[in-house]
Amino acid sequence: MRIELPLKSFPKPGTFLHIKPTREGSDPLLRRAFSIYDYHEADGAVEVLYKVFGRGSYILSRVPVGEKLDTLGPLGNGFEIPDPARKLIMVGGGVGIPPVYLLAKCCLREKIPATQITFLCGFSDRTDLVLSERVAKLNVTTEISTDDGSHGYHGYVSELLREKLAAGLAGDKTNIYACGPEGMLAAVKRVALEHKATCYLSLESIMPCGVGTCLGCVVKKAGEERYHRVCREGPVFDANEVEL
Amino acid sequence: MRIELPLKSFPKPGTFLHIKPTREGSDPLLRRAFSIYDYHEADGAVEVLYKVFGRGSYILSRVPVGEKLDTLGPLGNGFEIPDPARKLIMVGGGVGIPPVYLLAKCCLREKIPATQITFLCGFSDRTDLVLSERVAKLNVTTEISTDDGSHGYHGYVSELLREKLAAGLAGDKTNIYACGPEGMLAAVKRVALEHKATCYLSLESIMPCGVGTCLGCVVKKAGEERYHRVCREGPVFDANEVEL
Amino acid sequence: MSKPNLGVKIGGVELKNPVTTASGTFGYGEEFDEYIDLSLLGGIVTKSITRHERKGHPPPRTAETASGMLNAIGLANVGVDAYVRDKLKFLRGLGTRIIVNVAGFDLEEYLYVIDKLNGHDEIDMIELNISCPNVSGDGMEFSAHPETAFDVVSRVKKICDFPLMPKLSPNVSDIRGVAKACEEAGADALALINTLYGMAIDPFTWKVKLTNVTGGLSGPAIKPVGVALVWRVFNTVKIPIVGIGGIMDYRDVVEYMLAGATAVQFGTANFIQPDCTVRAISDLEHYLRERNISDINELIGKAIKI
Amino acid sequence: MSKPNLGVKIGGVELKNPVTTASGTFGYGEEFDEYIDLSLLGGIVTKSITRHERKGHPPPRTAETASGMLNAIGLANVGVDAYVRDKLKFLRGLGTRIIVNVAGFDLEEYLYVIDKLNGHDEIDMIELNISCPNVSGDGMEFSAHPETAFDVVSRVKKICDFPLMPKLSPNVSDIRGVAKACEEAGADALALINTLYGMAIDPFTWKVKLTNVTGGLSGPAIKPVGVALVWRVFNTVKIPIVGIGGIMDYRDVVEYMLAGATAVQFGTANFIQPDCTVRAISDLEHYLRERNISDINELIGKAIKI
Ligand SMILES: Cc1cc2nc3c(=O)[nH]c(=O)nc-3n(C[C@H](O)[C@H](O)[C@H](O)COP(=O)(O)OP(=O)(O)OC[C@H]3O[C@@H](n4cnc5c(N)ncnc54)[C@H](O)[C@@H]3O)c2cc1C
Ligand SMILES: Cc1cc2nc3c(=O)[nH]c(=O)nc-3n(C[C@H](O)[C@H](O)[C@H](O)COP(=O)(O)OP(=O)(O)OC[C@H]3O[C@@H](n4cnc5c(N)ncnc54)[C@H](O)[C@@H]3O)c2cc1C
Ligand SMILES: Cc1cc2nc3c(=O)[nH]c(=O)nc-3n(C[C@H](O)[C@H](O)[C@H](O)COP(=O)(O)O)c2cc1C
Ligand SMILES: Cc1cc2nc3c(=O)[nH]c(=O)nc-3n(C[C@H](O)[C@H](O)[C@H](O)COP(=O)(O)O)c2cc1C
Ligand code: FES
Ligand code: FES
Repeated sequence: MRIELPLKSFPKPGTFLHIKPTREGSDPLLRRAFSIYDYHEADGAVEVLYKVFGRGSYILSRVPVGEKLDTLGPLGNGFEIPDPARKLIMVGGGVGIPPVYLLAKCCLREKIPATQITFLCGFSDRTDLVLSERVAKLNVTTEISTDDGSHGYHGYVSELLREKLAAGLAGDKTNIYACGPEGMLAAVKRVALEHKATCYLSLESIMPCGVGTCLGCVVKKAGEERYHRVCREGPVFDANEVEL
Repeated sequence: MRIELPLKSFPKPGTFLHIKPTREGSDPLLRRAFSIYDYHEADGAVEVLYKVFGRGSYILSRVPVGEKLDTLGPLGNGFEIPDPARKLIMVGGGVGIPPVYLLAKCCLREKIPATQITFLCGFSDRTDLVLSERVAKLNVTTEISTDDGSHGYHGYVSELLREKLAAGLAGDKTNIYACGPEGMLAAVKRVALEHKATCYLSLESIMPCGVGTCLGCVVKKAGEERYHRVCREGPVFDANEVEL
Repeated sequence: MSKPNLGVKIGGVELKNPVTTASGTFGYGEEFDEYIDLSLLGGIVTKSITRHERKGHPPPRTAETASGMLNAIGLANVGVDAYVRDKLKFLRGLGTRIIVNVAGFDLEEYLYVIDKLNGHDEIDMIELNISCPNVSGDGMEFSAHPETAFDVVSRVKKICDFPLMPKLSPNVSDIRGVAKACEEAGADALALINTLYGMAIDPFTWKVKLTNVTGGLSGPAIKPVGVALVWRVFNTVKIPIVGIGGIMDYRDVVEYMLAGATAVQFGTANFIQPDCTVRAISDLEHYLRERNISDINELIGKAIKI
Repeated sequence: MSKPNLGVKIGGVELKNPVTTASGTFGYGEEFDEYIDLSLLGGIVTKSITRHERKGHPPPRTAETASGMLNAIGLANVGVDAYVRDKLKFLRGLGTRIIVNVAGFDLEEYLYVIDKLNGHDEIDMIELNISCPNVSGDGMEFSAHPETAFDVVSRVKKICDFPLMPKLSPNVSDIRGVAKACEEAGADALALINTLYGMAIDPFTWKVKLTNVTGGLSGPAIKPVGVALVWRVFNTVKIPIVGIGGIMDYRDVVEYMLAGATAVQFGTANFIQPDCTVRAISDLEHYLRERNISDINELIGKAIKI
């Protein structure tokens, strides 16, 4: 979905928009968060890429083109542009691909050579392959995995990641950037630890306010009995900061 | 608004459709009642004519052409086709015009001569004059009143009715059919009584169910401490049956 | 897989499925006869009846609210004599369970109405609406305090020919005490929730939206309250629970059963979709098939804590 | 017409307008600093504070419901010492009234926290959240019964330097008794309502939607309950009432004031429109102008019976 949201500058990858799906009545009540997928410097338009899960995304999918949308953002704390010396592995699972795609695009824009970047896309099956369309156009090494083997590597994308790291990509010189379902992120974190790779995760959570005040979206801090707000301290965290 | 609702036969004038405005979520919750305005025997399509008051009608006004609408009906007890010997005066106030228009159309269809019929349309001002467009095309004597005098007769349509009855139209040989705001109907009833005219009123009321079970839409029976269900015993009543 | 069992048992009465209708939202069944096959229903709970005919409050009697509605019908009903004379006839033939909701404004009225109903074997169960103000008492609802609830339920139970199901109000400090009192008083089952206490005012005309000023809130808006109270009561009593409040489709039926309900009642939903009940029944069967659940009773109280 | 007066007075404290924020939905104000001019607000009620820091419940802490949401945050807060040390500094400069919401799980905790707050003149008023379970008592909410409410409010009032506004729970059999008890205990104002007791279960995973199982229901769904209880309390006590529950815009503010509220709190609405409060303030001024009402206090309790 393309949203005309005049942003003067390139949005920080990993930040998100908080969109009100409901235009009449008060049900569904809350906004839905969507990672910024792409940005068009020509007209400052922002794009989000979403899949129809439940009510909110369904309603959005039926908004006629040209309609006004009630949108907050960009919100949250995104990915930092990495040190050009590092090898970069982007890992996107399903609707987790958008923020990582924007990060990769940003890195190239910052003149980080495409050869430094590997992009792994994970899907449960082939139905959502479209989500990786633009990734393919980035001209970085891209591999796709499906849990059911119907396309590309057969297995979890975290396993594909493990093989990449085993096959040469020195872990301690590598940054991993991942977004996807919690289970996948937990697995990616484990693999990253095994190979001493630096790892950043973009988390999802149910986000009533998106601006840090309701304390509804929290994730547990690693090690201590405290919580981070995913919408404010996150959604991007160093994998060592959070407990999944 | 035109609704493809294959009705085999011509609907009874005064009956209504119960339309669910909400297509997503549960707010607004209840259906809205709309009198059947017109019927197209060619394709069996029904039309309703409405004005945007609040949430329900607003949402309906934004339903894209071709969308499916959740509709119940025709419901309720409509107007009986009158004895051809009687003079007929139709009185429609604003969005009360549709059911009376359909009755007039029905009468002509039943070969009642147009000369028997007088149609009085009442408006507060000229903004809603469009509601009387098709009435004009019926080729029956039609007069329009506006409370502010901005078009046609200056004053309440009930006053216009009184003048008509005073000027010749013998009350005791006349049937009056009226639909409109409660205040107007009460006035029409008074005028009809003065001139001993038979009078039928189509009432409005807040209608949660429309089928007679919630007992929410009631109107007081004339004389006794009992109630009629507007959706079931009505919406059309002999003026003597109800207390306004 | 063979047809899953949808049958449930409430206070000794077997229902062919857990889907019944809520009192006051289904009349005496007649109006819905033309929309659905009533024999498919697990049961019908008829509109509250009282000693004498009640005409109800002057209109407006309802107002729409966010995902809900307010009503102050005023327990309009034909009175027990006319009910027995005119309504039972129609209900007899329907091939579904008939649950008669009885209301009263003092203990005597409850006893009087029950006495008139005794012996009529078209009736399968009595739902006792104890959410009425006790006018000859402190004016509070009978179901507001365990003591008053125990008193009315135990007295009615003594003379009642039928299984007895008190219907509880959500407008209480601790529904567990009231539920326990009803169980100890001999209730065979419990129905909850009745409407929440509510009110609405038009900000432009300054007029209250109901002639009765306040009314009962129902609809999807109150479902979380109903589910929470069913869960609470399920963890308090042993008798079966009939869940009520904001149920619109089979998913809501499942939610209430997972919270501890053995059966449910559809109320406001009947106004929006006259066939909501029969649709839910076939959807429930489909839901069970998909999951290879052979008996719907396996859902009761099975909510998983996380 | 000259600028209408929007100022109101609560327990001796003058607010520049009736629009304040509800505890737990506005943090300590910081997050909204970038969205709205906080000095425009009538006041800010800060998140409940307790004796010690509370981390709150594990996620998920919220779930969406029909026109509402459930929350079980678990009174997460920094604790009174850190509050006084770190938060009051920011609040001091804002140019709006600061109302500190205090929670406790036994009488001592309330007294301890109040004692720590005494003397800090950045604070204009205390909102006493008595909708917490009394863990050293019967485990019921303090506001569930007039006796317990009277006890805690009267004891706190004795030592409290600031005007005291107990916040009432809607989950009671008769809120009038509780309100009267608070008034007799010396409360300067009353705030109502807190959230309704609620719960939600996913019908497909069978999992409860909150780790805490049950939570508090808020949002437009509960507005009719809040309006009804404000109306009831308005007809019971003489002290001013602050209306809470499902307020989304100026029309809801008007509705609550017509029911008897002198001021209001915006809660869940802040999550959906961060600028809902300031928008409502300008809309209220426009509303009064249009109707030639010179003073917003003329709305209080003016609902018209029909
Ligand atoms: C920071 C962030 C970025 C996101 N980016 C994208 C994106 O780029 N593309 C995309 O398609 N989706 C994204 N999501 C998920 C999106 O916000 C919605 O949750 C999703 O569209 C489902 O909402 P729904 O209204 O369709 O379903 P709902 O009707 O809300 O619920 C469907 C199911 O999803 C659950 N759910 C609701 N909200 C969330 C949530 N915020 N996170 C996880 N589960 C939830 C519900 O509990 C329910 O079980 C993002 C979420 C977050 C927090
Ligand atoms: C038998 C019948 C026939 C009708 N025919 C027509 C028609 O042909 N054309 C047309 O434009 N309207 C018609 N109406 C009115 C229509 O049903 C709606 O009430 C109207 O469109 C306002 O609804 P809303 O959702 O836009 O406003 P809402 O948001 O529902 O409310 C706007 C105001 O209208 C009031 N209101 C709500 N429902 C009703 C109601 N049923 N009757 C009166 N006031 C109500 C509300 O209390 C509120 O004050 C008819 C009503 C009835 C009962
Ligand atoms: C219009 C209307 C009339 C009602 N009449 C009664 C009644 O007579 N007796 C009763 O016990 N409950 C009555 N109720 C309450 C319902 O039986 C049910 O408990 C409540 O509406 C909650 O269920 P729902 O949300 O599915 O509607 C009535 C509800 C409505 C909406
Ligand atoms: C996420 C959330 C957190 C809340 N935290 C508190 C709290 O800490 N203390 C309190 O007294 N009320 C708390 N409340 C209740 C609100 O202050 C308010 O009473 C309630 O939400 C009803 O108002 P609303 O419908 O406008 O949200 C909280 C509500 C929400 C939604
Ligand atoms: S969504 Fe409200 S604090 Fe994060
Ligand atoms: S609208 Fe329900 S009885 Fe008429």
